[in-house]
Amino acid sequence: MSSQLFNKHIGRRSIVLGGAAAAVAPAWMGVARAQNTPIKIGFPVPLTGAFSAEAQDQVKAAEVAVKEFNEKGGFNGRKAELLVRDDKLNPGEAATRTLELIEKDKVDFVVGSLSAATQLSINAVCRDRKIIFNSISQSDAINEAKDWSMYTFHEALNPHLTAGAVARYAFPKYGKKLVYLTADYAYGHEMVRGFQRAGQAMGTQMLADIRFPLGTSDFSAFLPRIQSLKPDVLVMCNFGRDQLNAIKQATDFGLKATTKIISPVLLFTARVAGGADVFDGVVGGTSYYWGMEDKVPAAKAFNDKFRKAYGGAVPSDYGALGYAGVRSVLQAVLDAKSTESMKVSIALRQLRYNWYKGDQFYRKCDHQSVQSVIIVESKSKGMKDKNDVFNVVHIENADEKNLRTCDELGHKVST
Amino acid sequence: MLDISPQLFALQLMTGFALGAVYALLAIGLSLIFGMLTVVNFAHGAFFMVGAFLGVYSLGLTGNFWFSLLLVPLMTGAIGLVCEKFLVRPLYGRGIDYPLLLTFGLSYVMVDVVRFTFGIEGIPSSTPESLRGAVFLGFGHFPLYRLFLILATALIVIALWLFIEKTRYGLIIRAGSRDPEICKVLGIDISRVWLLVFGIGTAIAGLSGMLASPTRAVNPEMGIPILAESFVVTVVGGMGSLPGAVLAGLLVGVVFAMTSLIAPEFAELSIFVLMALVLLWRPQGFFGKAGLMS
Amino acid sequence: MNFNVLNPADWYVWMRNHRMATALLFLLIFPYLMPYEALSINILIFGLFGVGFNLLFGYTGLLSFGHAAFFGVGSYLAGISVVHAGWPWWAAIGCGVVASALVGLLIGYLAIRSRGIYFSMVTLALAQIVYYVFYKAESWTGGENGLRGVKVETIDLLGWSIDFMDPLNKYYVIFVFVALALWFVSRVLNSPFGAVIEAIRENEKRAAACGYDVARAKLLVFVLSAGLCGLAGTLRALHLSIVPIDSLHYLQSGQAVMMCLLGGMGTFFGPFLGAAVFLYLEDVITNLTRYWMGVVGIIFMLFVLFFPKGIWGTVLHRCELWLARKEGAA
Amino acid sequence: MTAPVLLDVRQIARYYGKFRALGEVSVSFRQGELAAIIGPNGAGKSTFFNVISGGVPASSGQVLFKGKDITRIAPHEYARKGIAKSFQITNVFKHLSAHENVRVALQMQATRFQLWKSRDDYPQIKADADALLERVGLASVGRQFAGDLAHGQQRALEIAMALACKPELLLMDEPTAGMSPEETQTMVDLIRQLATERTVILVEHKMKMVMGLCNRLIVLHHGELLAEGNPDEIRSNPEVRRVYLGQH
Repeated sequence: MSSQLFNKHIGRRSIVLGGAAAAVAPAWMGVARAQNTPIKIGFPVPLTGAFSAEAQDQVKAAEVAVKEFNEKGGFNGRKAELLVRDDKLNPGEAATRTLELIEKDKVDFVVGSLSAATQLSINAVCRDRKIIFNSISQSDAINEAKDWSMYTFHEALNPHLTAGAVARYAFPKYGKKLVYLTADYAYGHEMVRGFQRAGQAMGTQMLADIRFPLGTSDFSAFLPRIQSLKPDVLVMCNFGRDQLNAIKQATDFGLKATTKIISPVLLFTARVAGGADVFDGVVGGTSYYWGMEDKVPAAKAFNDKFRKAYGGAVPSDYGALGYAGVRSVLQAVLDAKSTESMKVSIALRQLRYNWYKGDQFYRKCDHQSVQSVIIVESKSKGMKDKNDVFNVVHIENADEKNLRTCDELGHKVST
Repeated sequence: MLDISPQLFALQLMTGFALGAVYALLAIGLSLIFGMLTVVNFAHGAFFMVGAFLGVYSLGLTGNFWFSLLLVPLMTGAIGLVCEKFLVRPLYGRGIDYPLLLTFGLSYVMVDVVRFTFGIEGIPSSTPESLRGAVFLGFGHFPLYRLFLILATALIVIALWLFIEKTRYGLIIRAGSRDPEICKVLGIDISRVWLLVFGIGTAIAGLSGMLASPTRAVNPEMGIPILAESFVVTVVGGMGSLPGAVLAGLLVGVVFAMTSLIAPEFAELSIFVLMALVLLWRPQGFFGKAGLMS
Repeated sequence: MNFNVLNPADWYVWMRNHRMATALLFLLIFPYLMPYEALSINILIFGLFGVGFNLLFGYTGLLSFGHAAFFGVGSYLAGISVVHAGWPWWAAIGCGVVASALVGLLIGYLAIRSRGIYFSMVTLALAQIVYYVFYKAESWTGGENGLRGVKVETIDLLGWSIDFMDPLNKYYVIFVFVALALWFVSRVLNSPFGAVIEAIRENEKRAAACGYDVARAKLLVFVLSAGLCGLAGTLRALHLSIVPIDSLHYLQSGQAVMMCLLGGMGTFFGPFLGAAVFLYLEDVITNLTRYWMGVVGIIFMLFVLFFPKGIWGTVLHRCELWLARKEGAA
Repeated sequence: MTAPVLLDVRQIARYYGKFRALGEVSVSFRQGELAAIIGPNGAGKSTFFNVISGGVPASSGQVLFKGKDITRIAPHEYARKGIAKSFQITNVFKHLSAHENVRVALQMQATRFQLWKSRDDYPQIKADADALLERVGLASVGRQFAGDLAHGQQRALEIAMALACKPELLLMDEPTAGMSPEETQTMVDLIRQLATERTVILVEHKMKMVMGLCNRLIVLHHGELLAEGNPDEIRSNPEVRRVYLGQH
């Protein structure tokens, strides 16, 4: 509760500041603004709606990156400032909010988004106005040529990468007869594709790909069939609450006795909300889990900053993305010695960084951040505290070959 | 394409009933309130959600499922009474639009109150020990709790039926009209009946939320999708008809389950198609009175 | 009539008799009253959505829960004509409006025969079917991800070229379409047919006894209303340069109902006021607290309880009483 | 003397499930008649009225208007054919002004789906509306909402609306129901005067009133035709006497 209020207060402060800055600096004195005004980063995330927990963490961590940058003196005197907006998980709202950020608040960059749809709508708005957008939402579409632009960057993992990594770890271990339980939308399909690619190499056998409508709250109707198919592995190609419901009900139907449940993306927050026994034994991928700090020094450093700022709380996976997304852009500003979009874009393309999870870089052709994938298994016993929910069972290191090729994404020049 | 063994079919049917049970309960509440007060209660889903939260919470405190099962409907019912008395009552005689708008606003408030008190990410819910595991039904294993869900619904429906058939309040509810004449004849203060009906409706909504909580994620938004679905059920059954609500509830549950088997991605659409077909064939639903609110 | 500049009553009477002029004047200065253009444009668009819906709901007395279908179809068809067919903006708008009117004809034809809440639910069900059709047609609509790249950078007409990327220009371009639509609605309401639909709202049986084919009249209004909502949709596609699948969702229909009731159903300008209040409050409150839903909800309830005729309806009512009193005094 | 038949009702029957509300009634009305359907409660008067005015469909039999079959035509067709009715329960457009009520009814003659012109482009209709209001004695309240008028006034307004259809045949269901004696008297005068220009058929149970008003009476009993004829014949008809005395 307290931490909630606290970060709410942060969100509010930055917003008020943003409003004030915009109020004192109307458009017609744009020239005068350049030197002394702060570097504004628009941050549209779903503060309300199904993923508000994740979104709050994104804001908290992003604030850490901003504070860090400002304490180091900013960019020749110019401090950074985060303008948080609530996209309500609604693409229309997201587009409107992004327009507000660009047209009224005159932000220099946009970082944020959580769902695939909002990510793409924010990207569309930014692209048309030549504003850099660093997406921290997990989806493949934004990397594809028809949505991509010089100003589009993708900090988060994409399902192809996570699904592939989980497949490479899990299939040899738990068996080759698979059933997919897939949320029937692009993101779900992308995850299936990821698994199938990696799986076919190992000769897995797909018994069924059951596609359910997004936002289904009761999966019981899909489960008897899955039971009757007797798969070795049930692959949950779904996300957040859909996933929580699906796993919960699969557990009720006693599926775990015969079948291993895996999922490409296992959310820290969903696990906390769902409880230990529901997720017990589920294996999945994630871009970040705070518990990897004993293996990865960068993670330790990031966790400590976060703990210091928020009274011992640990960052979630999406939180970490918020941090990295903002920090990359600010670093690029320093490298480019400018806030001008094209210059910063070029600097980002050159960037080699290790903010929180090991070495990363943006692939030239599609600006996808090439990074490691962490495989975790949810535990129900021997937990030190409420945040100790996963065991890190494997880390697949960053490797460009795990991504879809530039040509496949439709990028002609793969330099 | 895919072969469906009789066992699988039977299991699917059972899951359908379990789903339908929850729909039926919600629809009964909606139908009661509508039939009696011609109020389209947009906050019904919110009461369902509040019921679920209170259920999990009191279960956590008392550790006694059965006690909570008794407590929760009383609490949500009480909330319902307050809402009727101070919010809905002033709007009687203003047509359906205003209660509709008001309850819509009310649902917003309830959702945020829950967000504020229980947090936004929702709370873990689990099946009570005594009802865990699966039972063998001759054709396959079925979760004990969902079996219990079906039975509980049956009991609630019977209890309600008795209340409506055997009490003088029930008589008025059966008359199902806001015609004060009948009540004068019976010497009953109609406003008290409306209060009661709204209370019962919301109590049942809360109860169904509590009953559903172990089977699904408990979060502040859980009432939104189920509201649309239970409206479908209510209308298919015929607004203001309790048998209709029960029948349609089970039907929708089964249709959903069967579509999930044959064409999963259309499961959600199927119930809307069902509604469209039913209404085009019979514009007032199964047992509805024609021309309501026209 | 002799107009006394110092007499507020004269002002009021003038406004009442020239509702179009009043509305347009207000909308002309509107963007300068709002925090940012994108919001004013949204209000413009949803206001039009509300006006189109109000024609059916407020004036004919038919409560449809399926109007998102027309709003969304308008958006998508406009978007698709730009993205996939590469048509110019004006063709896109035309395509969107025609398409939504046709869908309106189909849904209306099926729905008219049911009444009251059942009418609402039939429209809802059919609209949901439309939603799924567009949801599944991923290669055309982008499915859940929505349709992207509805890029219109300049509005070219008769040698003129307006920079559509500039927010203020965008507002006034869209304003022109909204103004035309409002003018059309105003004429319809003033026409004999306008009287017929109000008669139907008041008493269907009587209207039929007077010799009016109620079903056909209803269907005609339904199609008009659908077309107007479709226009709103097309404008939104051009405004946001994307089409979210949510624009077909029943919650979008719900929003139209709420805006109408909030502003005052059956009043010419009510829906606009409703849209303005709804969206402005949401926008402002969202920036102040994470619990914006609760605050908006409370405000809603207060309006329902204390502004029975909706904001605009109540204002008009008060003014009429005040005027009557003045005249009585005079 | 014998004017042509205007409305010819042939063996119409109406059943509600098993219950026979109206059975095989045949009766014809000639142009210029002022006729009344009478009978004790439950005699089938209202059913008869509803069947001939399109309120409920006949189970069997047919209704001819000027030789054309109108048994199954749509509700709105009646007005267009020249048959107008006033309902038993008052039926006006409550939230429209009295003037607007009549105007809407009148406008039917001139235009049905005119979206583009303004209402003010039809000055004739406006004038006619005022005239009709004048005629039914509502000229003074033309600007008021129909819903705010007194009961009697609303009935009068309804008649004005019925007249607006320029009907050859005017059907009235208990035109004086629930009226004060004074209101009743004015209504009777109005009806008598209307009947000079067109055929009028009314359903009534107030014997005295119709005896003085109508030149032809049709008596229904248990859904069947008991007797018909001019007031004197009916008065002297033993059957009718028995039924009505049986009532009291």
